Parts: sequence; structure tokens; C-alpha cells
Amino acid sequence: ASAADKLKVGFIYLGPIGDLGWTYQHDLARQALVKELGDKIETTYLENVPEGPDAERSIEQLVRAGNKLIFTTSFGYMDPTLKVAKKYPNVHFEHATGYKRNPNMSTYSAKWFQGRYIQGLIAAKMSKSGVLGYIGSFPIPEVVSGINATMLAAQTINPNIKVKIIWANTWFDPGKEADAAKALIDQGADVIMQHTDSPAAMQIASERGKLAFGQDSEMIKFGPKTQLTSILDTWGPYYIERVKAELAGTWKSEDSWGGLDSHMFAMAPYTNMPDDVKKLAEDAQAAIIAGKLNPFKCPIVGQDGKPVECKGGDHLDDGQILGMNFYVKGIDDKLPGK
Amino acid sequence: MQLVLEKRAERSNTIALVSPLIAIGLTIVTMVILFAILGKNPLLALHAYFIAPLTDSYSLQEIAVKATPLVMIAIGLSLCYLANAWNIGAEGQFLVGAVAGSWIAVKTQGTDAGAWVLPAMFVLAAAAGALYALIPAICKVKFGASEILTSLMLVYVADLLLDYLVRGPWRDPNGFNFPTTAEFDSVATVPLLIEGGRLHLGSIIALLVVAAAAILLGRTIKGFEIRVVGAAPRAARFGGFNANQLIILTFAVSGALAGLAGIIEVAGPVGHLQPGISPGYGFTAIIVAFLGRLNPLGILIAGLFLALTFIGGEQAQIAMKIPLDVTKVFQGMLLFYVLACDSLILYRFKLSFPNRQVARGTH
Amino acid sequence: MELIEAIILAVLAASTPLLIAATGELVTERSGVLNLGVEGMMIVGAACGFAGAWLTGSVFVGALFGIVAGTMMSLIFALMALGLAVNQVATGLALTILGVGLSGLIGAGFVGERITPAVHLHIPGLTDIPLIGRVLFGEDGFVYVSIALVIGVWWFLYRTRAGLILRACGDNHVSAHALGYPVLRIRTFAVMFGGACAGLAGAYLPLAYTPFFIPGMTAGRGWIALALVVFSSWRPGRLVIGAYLFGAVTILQLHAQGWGIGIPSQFMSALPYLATVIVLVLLSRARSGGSTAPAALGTVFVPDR
Amino acid sequence: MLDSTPDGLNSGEPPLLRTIGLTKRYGDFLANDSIDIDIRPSEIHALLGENGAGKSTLVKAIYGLIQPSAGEIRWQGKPVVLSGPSEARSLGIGMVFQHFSLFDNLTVAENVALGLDGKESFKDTSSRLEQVSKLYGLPLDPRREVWQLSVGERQRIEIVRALMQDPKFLILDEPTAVLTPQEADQLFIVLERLKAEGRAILYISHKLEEVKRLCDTATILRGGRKVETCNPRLETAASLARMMVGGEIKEVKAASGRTTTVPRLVVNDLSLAPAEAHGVRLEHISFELKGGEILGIAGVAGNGQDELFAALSGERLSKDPGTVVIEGIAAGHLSITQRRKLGAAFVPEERLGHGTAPRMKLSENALLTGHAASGMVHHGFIDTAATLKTVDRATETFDVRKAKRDPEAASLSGGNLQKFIVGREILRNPAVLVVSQPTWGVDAGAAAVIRQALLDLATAGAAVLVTSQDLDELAEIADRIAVMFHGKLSVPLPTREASREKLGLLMGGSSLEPKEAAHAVGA
Ligand SMILES: Nc1ncnc2c1ncn2[C@@H]1O[C@H](COP(=O)(O)OP(=O)(O)OP(=O)(O)O)[C@@H](O)[C@H]1O
Ligand SMILES: Nc1ncnc2c1ncn2[C@@H]1O[C@H](COP(=O)(O)OP(=O)(O)OP(=O)(O)O)[C@@H](O)[C@H]1O
Ligand SMILES: [Mg+2]
Ligand SMILES: [Mg+2]
Repeated sequence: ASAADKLKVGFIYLGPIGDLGWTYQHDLARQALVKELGDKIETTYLENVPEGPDAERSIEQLVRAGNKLIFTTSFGYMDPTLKVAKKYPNVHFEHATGYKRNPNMSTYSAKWFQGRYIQGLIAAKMSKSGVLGYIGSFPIPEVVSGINATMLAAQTINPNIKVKIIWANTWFDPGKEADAAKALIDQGADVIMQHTDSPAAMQIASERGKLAFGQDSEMIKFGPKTQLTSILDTWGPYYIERVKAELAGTWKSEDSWGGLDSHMFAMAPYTNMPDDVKKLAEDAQAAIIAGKLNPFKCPIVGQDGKPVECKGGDHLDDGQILGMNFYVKGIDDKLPGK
Repeated sequence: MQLVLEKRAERSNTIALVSPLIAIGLTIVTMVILFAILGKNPLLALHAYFIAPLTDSYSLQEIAVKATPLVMIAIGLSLCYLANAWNIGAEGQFLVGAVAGSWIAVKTQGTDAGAWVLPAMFVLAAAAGALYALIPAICKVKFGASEILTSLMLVYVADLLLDYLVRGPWRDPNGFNFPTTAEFDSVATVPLLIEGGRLHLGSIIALLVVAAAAILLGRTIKGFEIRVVGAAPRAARFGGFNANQLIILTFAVSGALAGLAGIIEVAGPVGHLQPGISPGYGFTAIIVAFLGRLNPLGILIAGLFLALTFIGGEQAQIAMKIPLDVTKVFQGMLLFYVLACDSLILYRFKLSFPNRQVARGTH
Repeated sequence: MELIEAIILAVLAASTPLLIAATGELVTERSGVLNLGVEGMMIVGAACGFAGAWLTGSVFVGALFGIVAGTMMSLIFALMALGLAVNQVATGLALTILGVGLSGLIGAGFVGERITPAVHLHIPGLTDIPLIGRVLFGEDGFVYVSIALVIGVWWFLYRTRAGLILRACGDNHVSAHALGYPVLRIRTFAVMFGGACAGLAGAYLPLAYTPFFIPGMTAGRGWIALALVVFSSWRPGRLVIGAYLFGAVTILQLHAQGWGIGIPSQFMSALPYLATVIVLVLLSRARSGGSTAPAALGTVFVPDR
Repeated sequence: MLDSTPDGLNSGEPPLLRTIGLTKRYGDFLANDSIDIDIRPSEIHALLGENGAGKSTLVKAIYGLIQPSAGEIRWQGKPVVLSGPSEARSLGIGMVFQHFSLFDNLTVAENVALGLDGKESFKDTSSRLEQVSKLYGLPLDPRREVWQLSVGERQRIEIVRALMQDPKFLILDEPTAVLTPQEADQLFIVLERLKAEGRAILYISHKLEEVKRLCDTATILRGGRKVETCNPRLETAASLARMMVGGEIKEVKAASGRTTTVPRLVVNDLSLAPAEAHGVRLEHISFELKGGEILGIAGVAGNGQDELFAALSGERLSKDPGTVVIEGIAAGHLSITQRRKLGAAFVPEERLGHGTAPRMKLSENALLTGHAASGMVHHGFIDTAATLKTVDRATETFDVRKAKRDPEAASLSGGNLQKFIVGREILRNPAVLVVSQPTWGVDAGAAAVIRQALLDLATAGAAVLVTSQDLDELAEIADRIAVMFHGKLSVPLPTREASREKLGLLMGGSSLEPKEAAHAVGA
């Protein structure tokens, strides 16, 4: 195909492509896409696009530059994407982690809490002190559901497990993330989990001889003896699939909320743990993929001791998870904004 | 060999006119070199930056949208800077204004509140911005605390305040607990000027602000006061002008304008309150103020020009895959050149050679 | 006990880049120049420092790269603000913007790489003394350098003739010029020293704090360094107190969260900034109106020749 | 005019320093035009000229502070090129600057050390400082910071600093401008002693009597050129002045029948704490000034004149309204603008930066003081035409010379700017005019115009208060003269009774009786 009739695919990134985390993973996926379909498509991205008033313009700029399929890769792009989508019905949009859709606007996200559940199992097994350290970015449902899933899993191993939570109030400030990791370790945590983007916490845990989980990307480089596993954002297959659909003319607006079964994300190899723990993790992963294990299986007791309403039959329904704003029993922290 | 400055007896008006052109010329030359180093075709790149955005009405509208908050904030800042009051915290005042204005929008959401909502939001935003700016101003006047630093520190505080509100009390109940308020009602939204576009009433307000500032500075005694206090504080006191009052006043006005810009952004292009409503407008506006030489008309031009570089930078990213960092380098460079060339208004540049040869000249 | 030691260690680490950058800026400001571009010089120092260490495998060389990069940035400032008599506030801001852009370009090639961080001192016996052992004898080189730097700067300013001349330039450039001191040259050196320190402070981040480079990793520390200089009322001794105090507030708010104190984390995050404002006010108040700022700070000087 | 040494004047000895064709150009402006001058050992050589004649420029070039555009300097017969003051100092050239070159926040010892070349330790410098200052009778405390010191003490630092270099040749640029007559006498003793030690001295002063008394040779500059070298002892003050100005100076004439009317400015027991740490406290100042009268206030700079000006103008307010009464209205608490509305006008000492905003146009500077009561502002809007008219009228009435109609204040020469400022105020027909150092740094011609204007204003019925360090000026125009010392004001003496000696004593603080001062009202 000549350059002129190649399909143009655009991406809007929140951070710099070099953030080693969220944006970095999206760009890896874009590169995979180019590798796979490079003769049929041409990709363009805009990096460092703030989630404010500029987002709408940046998205529209991509439309005007001839992009027919546009991935907007952060929650804050939801409304701008919707606005542009309504304006250009012939262009298709893919918005990550949001909940508003349109005939030409899909949403996609991943059930990272499944991965967090596995991490919770590993953490409880590996922790000698019984104290887990959790670095949160912002108390949004995605992060809160991750904490809850971790706790629910950990409690199955050790009912008295404790979690200490520090909100960094940033997705990205390596220095601060490092400080938070230090504070958690100093307060007795021996397994560090993070929901912020840089490898700083992994690095600190490695320095201190503790254990940690990566976030978004493979961080084993920063803690060869430290990383237990990492939740890898692997958007590649999804992007390839959607672009193929676009090429074939079968693209439809969808809501993809992919779990471990969907390849929307993956677990990095289970390392630095004894075989039995590894087996436990692998079994849980298999069970989740097979649909036999649901991290938010009822009954779930809230922090206040009252059972949480079970809207999805024997487990919480998607809406409850997507909008999660409570802690489960056993977390002694107070959820910000509650 | 040494560069020596020689003071001109009087500022050169000719240089004042041509200096921005020289600066732009120098920036372009530097950019051509930088593009060449990066392996990009300089001509195409310059076209993407400067020409392409000017060729269609969509981009022109976007330039106006982007320039609106920049110009509005920069006008306020210019008043401060003219009066020698260094407000670096417009970003915080912008956020606080946005928060305060949004309060009305959030509280009236879903009620059948009438057309008073938007004006009330504007007023409250301006008032909140002004009050927030008064903190550093009063710390300066009463205690002599450096306003540069206090106003800057308060930016971080405002940012966290906004964050707290949208993640807590003001969270959209139907928003799956994401950190944003619900979409504002239409009575709480800034009207668009062109249907289907993004150009909004805020741009007109910004123009009015520019005109008002031009009249204030050029024609009124208050404007004169501001200029004298900054240019010659002791003479100003002799003239009967109170510098402290003016610090308070200019801070309040600039805070009010930043706050107004904040609510206009939120109730306009964004449509709801969320974190990250400002891509650093308050800081970029400082550049705009200086690029515009603290002159209202200059600020209007500078604001549009800087907006052009943002739009152009995006188009260059799309069309030629030029990294965003290049746009930043380019903006920094432009500011350097403008400042350097403006130095020519007051000074002559001379190259002097070690005196040993000169002094022997007549012997 | 161990927790206290750990907190002190974390505070020292968090404070060190602030202390280094602020010490440099203190010297710059003592000579009468206000360089607001610390953040820009730091971030370029971080990018170049990492590049240096990655290319050569040596943290020491990386630190040198950072120093050189910061110095080069400061030379741009010197050319503008001293050579061309441009407004120092505007120049400093422009320097920051330029620095952020440049560091992105320079660092782009090194994203995702990691290096071996600066080693910590270990003297068997001494380092193992409880509570103080690691604090005194178990730090990385940067921490000791930062302390040596402040002491050196104190000694220079108050015990050497060159320091006296530098303070004289900051007090009254017209007089200094009349006595034959090359005011602009002295200030250029002071600005360069400030740049070198900012570069080193920036390099500390990817070389010792978190041994990888990410764009924007200075995250506003340059601005804090500037605030600390005012906080210290331009005295090296108080600068140490200020830097460690700020570091302590930063670290303790994280610990407070870990302990589960039910205050919104946003408020805790805002604490260091609010504390800075309050301390600035209290200090200025204590001086009862009169400022101890170098009298010529931030003013343009164009000598007759 | 290659060798301009007049015959018979020290021609026996070879010159210690000689300049040949020394020229300094600023842009198109020739500040020094081919100046030849010879300085010999054991000579006190005066350098005379009007303001702006190029005296300071010449000595700065000799001291290596500025680089000549052309010409040569010879030291002990050998051509030298001075790259800077430290090179001049190493040759043995010392200098005391017209404007102090001190550092307010450093100690006396540090200030002195900065003026030396640092070959001795700081400790040695301090102890030598004490020796030298004792030796020449110029006492100083090395540990005090400069901002705490009086003007006289500051002058002493400058001189001691120069002496500590053991100079062969000492340049003093207007050293007595800020000294009491008694302090000046003390300085002359030091200078005579230095001369006796074989050192050469280049002495710049506007006080011609002083020059006649002290100096062996005088070189006179006019407009950047050397016009004459002569023996001042053989000249009269008038003939020296004529050489400086290049013509006769217009006499200032007081109208014969000046009558005094009602009190227009009354100050009652005004006391005011200093605004800054090193300011002067005003103590119990009282006087009464009638229409048609000129009251002169003499005194060494830094004795509270600035503070008095601020208190009278309203730049500083006093709590008690009755302390300052303008036109019968208690005004102590009123702002400067309100006082202007009562009919008062003010001319401060500092022209650039206080009296005017240097980088603003004259019309804007007219507005600076005229906005309150001169119809230049309507409903907050500036009437530009009115401001320009004020500029034009001042230009016409006071012969202000400038390059264009409305230039920036800083581009005017000192004398012309001062004429503009005085004109700006006088054109408002003030009932009370308070003026500080009206002719400081102003050449004889312009000074005459300004003094005449003050006299005419008084004749027209205004009350005029003139603060000046120039006793001759006060003698010429004032009806009564009071002396300010340490924030206190002496009883005004009628001018004919105020001899130099009496005033000198008062300026030194000798015979001031506070009780008398407090109750002194009128004459
Ligand atoms: N840097 C400069 N640039 C331009 N002109 C200058 C500069 N310095 C001095 N001049 C001008 O040179 C002339 C001579 O100045 P100089 O200071 O030598 O006068 P002076 O004889 O010492 O006068 P005064 O009695 O007032 O001290 C003046 O007209 C002055 O304005
Ligand atoms: N620093 C300077 N830079 C440029 N030009 C100057 C400077 N100082 C003075 N001039 C120019 O030199 C001229 C003479 O200024 P100056 O004030 O020294 O005059 P003057 O000879 O002392 O006159 P007057 O006797 O009226 O005071 C002015 O017209 C002014 O334009
Ligand atoms: Mg002079
Ligand atoms: Mg003059």
C-alpha cells in the first residue's frame, strides 16, 4: 500500500513516552502495532498532553491530520474524546479506562485487580512481618479496587495481615515515590506494592533487601532480586486487534474490560519466590483465567463491618468495581474523601 | 575582546519596534540549526510551526482559545510586574478561581437556576483569585516576606486543594468515583461564539481586558501610579503614591484576572472541574507578559504568538514527529532572544578590545 | 530507635539535593544576582549526570557531567543577565523552560536504562554503631559533599578575602566597581558556582536517589531550593537547618500517612509548602521589616568603562 | 599645547604624574578633550570646573577606573597603561571618591581591607588601621558597620583607607562637600602634613576660598577642556569663577521691598523617630515661616535634613496633626498629596529617582507632582495636553535646554533638570515651597536662575524654606538661617548676624541649647 492509502492511527499520551510506566507501555504497544501492520498503517502520537482544556484540541488535531482510528490513553481524556467523537462520526475512537461511549467511541480497560489479587496472595506468603506497604497515587476506584483485591487475597493466607498505605498524590515523582517506599519499609513493611508509575519504589526495596511488585511495566531490571512479579500493561494485542477490525471495516463501538484471559494485561514471570508460592500464584492465575476465581466474590465485608451489597449475584458487579470507593475489612486506613 | 554595554541617553523607539523582529529572526535561525541536527527538514518544520496553523479557520480559532487564558493572566501579571510586585503564583490563583466558580456550578447542578449562574461564577472566581493573591501581597506588605516565593508555594497548595475537592466532596456521584465534578449545566457554561467550534465568550472578555488595561495604563492616573511605583519607587512616594497599596491592588487585580481565566477555562473548554485543568497557564503567562514587554497590546500579540507555537508544535509533532521538548527549547530560546534584543532599547552593544592597544592609540 | 535512624537517613537523602542546590544559589545571591533558573539547571544536570554515568559506568564521572551541564546553563544566564543587563527574573524563568526542554531531548536516549547508584560509605565498626553509625558513617558521597560544600562556602564567605569581595559586590556594586573589582566577572563566577551546584544537585537524583533518568524527575525541587535561600536569610548555617527541616516535613508526612493519621493526604502533601510560607513570614517578621537580603540583589549593573 | 606647565610653578622638579592629550568620549559626547596636566611631588593641585566639566572623569581615568579613549598617562616619566584601580594603587596612587565607595553592611575594617590589595592579613590590616587613624587624628572603630556611621565618619574611612596605601599621590574628589567647616579644617591639617611628607595631592573642590588657602596650583576645566593652569593664591575667587564659567556670573538680586505677611508654614515641636535603623531622630523642631520670607537651614548632610524634608512634605506622617501647620491648617497627619492641595510644593535634594522618575518623560514627571491640584486629571483620566503645557511653560520660563519637546528626565543635564523641577513647582504658585539643596550639582548660570526664582517667589508672597549645605547660597538668599545638628534645629539667626564662624560652630554641634531651640519661634 502506498503512503496515501495507509490507515492513519493516532495516539494521545498523558506523559512523555519515556516515563517508564503508563505512557511507555502504550508506546510499546504502538510499536508492536507498527511491527505487525506497518505496511498498512501509519501511526502518530502526541505526548505530554495534559488532561485539561488542551486535550480536546490535541485529539481534534489528530483527526484533522487524517487519523481514522484514535486511541486516547488516559481517563481524563474521556469528555474531550466524546466531544470530538460526536463532531466526527466517521472517525473511530478508543478511550482507555473511561465509561462514556458513543457509536464511534469504544472504551477499553483491564481488570488489573485480578493481578492485584494474585499479588496479594504472594505478598502474604512472602511477608515475614505481616505488614505490606502500598504506595497509592490517587484514591480513584482503579487504585482502591487494587488495594481491596490485594487485601482480600492476603487475608486468605494470613487473616491478620496489615497494609500500610501512603498516598503520594502524584502518578509520577520518582523522588517522592522513593521516599514513600523508604517510609513504608522503615515502618515495618517488607513487601512493597505500588500504584504509581516509576521504578523508584522497586529500586528502594531492592536496596533495602525487601521484596516488591512492579507496576505497568517490567521492572526486574531495577530489582533483579526484588521483583516478585509485575502487572504488565500489554495493550499490543488489543491495539492490533482493533486496527485489524478497522482495516477490515468491522470496527464496532465496544466496551472491552479485559481480564487476564484477554491479554489486556499480563503478569511478569514469578520470580524471587519459593516454588510453592510460585505454584500458588500460577494456580490462582489459571483459576482466574478459567473464570473459577473472582477476587470480589461475595460475601465481602466493608471496613465498617457491614457486608457490601452483592449486586452481581455471587460477586460484586462491574459498576461496583469500576466505582469502588470503600475499603474492605482489615484495612485500618481511612479512605481519602470519605 | 569583551562585550560592553553603553547606556543610551534615551530609550530607542526604533529598536523597540524592530527588536521583536530581530528576536524572531534569531530564533528561526537557531531552530533551523536545531532541526537540521535532529534530521528534520527545517523549511517544512518552520512551515508546520508558523504557517500551517495560520492557514485554516479551525487552527485560528484554536489559537484564540489557547491565547485567551494566557493573555488574561498575563495582563494581570504585567500590572504587578510594572509595579515591581513579583507575582509568580498566577497558576494557583487560576486554580482557586476555577474552584470557587465551580462551587456555584456544582451547587446549582440540576436545579432550575437561571441565567445568573454564569455571571455569579465569574464574580466569585475573580473574588477568590483576588483573595488568594492577597495572601502573598499581605505577607509582603506586612511582614516583608518575599512574594516571589510565597506566591509560588501557594500554587502547590491550590493544586492540592482542587485535588482534594474533586476527589472528595465535589465528586460526580455518577462518575464512578473518578476525580471530576459532573458536567456543568448549560447555564453554568461559557457560551460558544461559533457553533461547532470552540471559540467562546472568554476570548471577547480577554479582548476587553486588554483594552481596559491599555486605557488604564495609558490614560489614567491609576495606571500612571502603577508605572511610577515600579520604575522609580522613591519618586512615586514623592508623587503621593503608596507602593504598598499598589502591591495589594495589583496583586488583587492579577489574582482576579487569573481566577476569572480559571473559571472561564473550566466552564468553557473543559466543562467540568477536574485535576489538571491548567497545563501551566499561570507560568506560561509570565513568559507572555515579558514577551509582550508588559504592554497590553504587546501581550495580546505575544499571547497569540505563543499560542501559535503551541498549536504549531502539535502540528509539527503530528506532521514531522518533532518531539514536544523541541517546542519547549524553542519557547525558552525565543524568550532569551526577545529579552536580549530588548536590552538594545536601553543600551548600545560594543565590542571592546583590551585597553592596552586603545590607550596607546595617539602616541 | 531503628525507626528514628531510618527517618534521619531518609531525611538526609531527601534534603541533600535541596542543600546542594541552595548552597550554590546562596553564593549566587550573595554576589547580588537572583537566578530563578535553578530548576532548569537541575533538570539538565540530572539528564547529563545520568548520561555521563551511563556512558562511562562511573557515578563520579556522572556527577562531573552534571556539574559541567549546570555550569553551562548558568553561563547562558550570565550572558543574558550580566552581559546584556536583562531582567534577572525573566531570564531565570526562561532558563527553566529551556532546561526542561533540553533535558527531555538529552535524556530521551537514556530512558529505561539503569546504573549502579552511588555507593554508601561503610567503615566496619563505625558504620555499625547503633542510631548514629549509619547516619554519620554510612551515607553516599553526595551527602558528605553537601556538608563539605556548606562548610566550605561558610569559610569562603566569612574567612577569605575573595569571599569578602563577593559579599561586597552583593552589597554595593557601584562601590565595588569604583575600588576596581571586576563586578561582572565576580558575579559570573558566582553564577557559575550556583549552576555547578544545581547541576550536581540535579545529578544526585539519578545517580544516588533513584538510579534511573526520567524526564521531569526534579519535580520542583529547584524552586524549593530558592525558597530555602530566603529562608536561611542568606546564611549558610541556617540553610542547613532549613534544608533538613524541609526534608523532615516531607518525610514525616509520609510516615504520618503510614501510621494512619486520618488527615487528607492532600493536606499532608501541602504541608511542606505551607510550612515554607509560614516560616518565610515568621522570619521576615522577626527581622522587623529590615531585610537581610544582599542590598544589590537582582539589580542590573552596567559599569562605566 | 603640548607642555602646558606655566613658567615659574614648581618647574624645577620632574612631574610625578603627567597626562598628555587625555581624552574620554562617551558616545558622541567628549567628557575630557585632550587634557594635559602635570602633578609634582609636594604639591597640592586643585582641579576646578563647573559641574560636568569633566573633573571626575579625568581623575577616574588617572585612577584606572575608566579607560581613556585616547591620550597617555606618564608616571614618574614612564608611560603607563592602567588596567584598573589596583594597578594605580600599586604605583602609589590613592583616591577618595566624590560619592563614597563604601559598603553599608560591612564593617569599617572590611571596608578598609577592600580598598587595599590584600597582601597583608586581615588582622594586620585592622591593627594598622587603628595606628594610621590615630597618627592622622582620624579616629575610627574598625568593628562597626558602615550604616551605623555619620557622614563625617564615612568620609574618614575613605581617607584612612587611601592613607593606608601610603600613596605618593592622593586624589580627593570634593572631600569637603559633606564636612563641617571645623571638620574641613582638620582635613586641611592632614593634607598639609601629607604635603610635607613629599606626597602630591590632586584636590577637587567647588569651594574657591578653600582652594586659595590650600592649593599651590590650579587647573581649570570647562566643557571637558583644560582652559587654564594658574596659581590660585594669585587669583581672586571671582577671577577663578570667571575662568570656570567663561564669563561673568549674573548677580542674583533680591527685590528691595519684600514684606512679610502671615505665617504660612508653622512647625510645632516636631519629633519623629527614624524610619530606618540608621536614620536620624528629629527632636523638638519648631519654627515659623511667614509669607514673603526665606528661611535657610544649614548643616552637614546627614543631620536630619532628609528626615525634616520627609516630615514636612508628608512622605512621612506624624501622629500629631498640629506639628506641621500649612496655611493655618494642621497638616501633620496629611499625605503629601493633601499638603499639595493646601498650597505646598516640594523640591527634594535628589533629582533623579526622587524628584523625577528618570526613565519617564518630562510630561509624566510634571504629572508626578501636579496630579493633585493642577487640573491635569479629570475623573481619573490624564489630560495629556495639560501635562505637556506644564513642560512647555517650565521650558520657557526657566530656559530648560533639551533635545526635544518631551524627553525622558534622565536625558537632561543636571542643571537643566533642576530648572525643570523647580519650574514645575513654582509654576503652581505655591503658598509654601520647601526646597532641599536647590543648586547642588548645578552650574553657576543655572544656579543663579534658580536662586532668582526662589527670591521672586518669596517676593510674590510665598513662604520658602531652603535647606542647603552651601553657606554662601544661604547668605545670598535667606532672611534667616538656622542650623540642623543631630536632628535638632538651632534658633534661626538673621542672616546678617550669621557669620561663618557662628554657623560653623552650630554645625559642629557646639553651642546648641535644646531649651532655646524648643522655644524658638520666629525672629
Ligand atoms: N558614563 C557616562 N556616559 C556618558 N556621559 C558621562 C558618563 N560619565 C560622565 N559623563 C558625562 O561627562 C561629563 C563630565 O562628568 P564628570 O563627572 O567628570 O563631571 P565633574 O566635573 O566631576 O562634575 P561635578 O562637579 O558635578 O562632579 C558630564 O557631562 C557627564 O554627564
Ligand atoms: N550616564 C550617561 N549616559 C549617557 N549620557 C549621559 C550620561 N550622563 C550624562 N549624559 C549626557 O551628558 C549630558 C551632560 O550631562 P550632565 O548632567 O553631566 O550635564 P552637565 O554638564 O553637568 O550640565 P549641567 O551643568 O546642566 O548639570 C546630558 O545631556 C546627558 O544626555
Ligand atoms: Mg565630579
Ligand atoms: Mg551636572
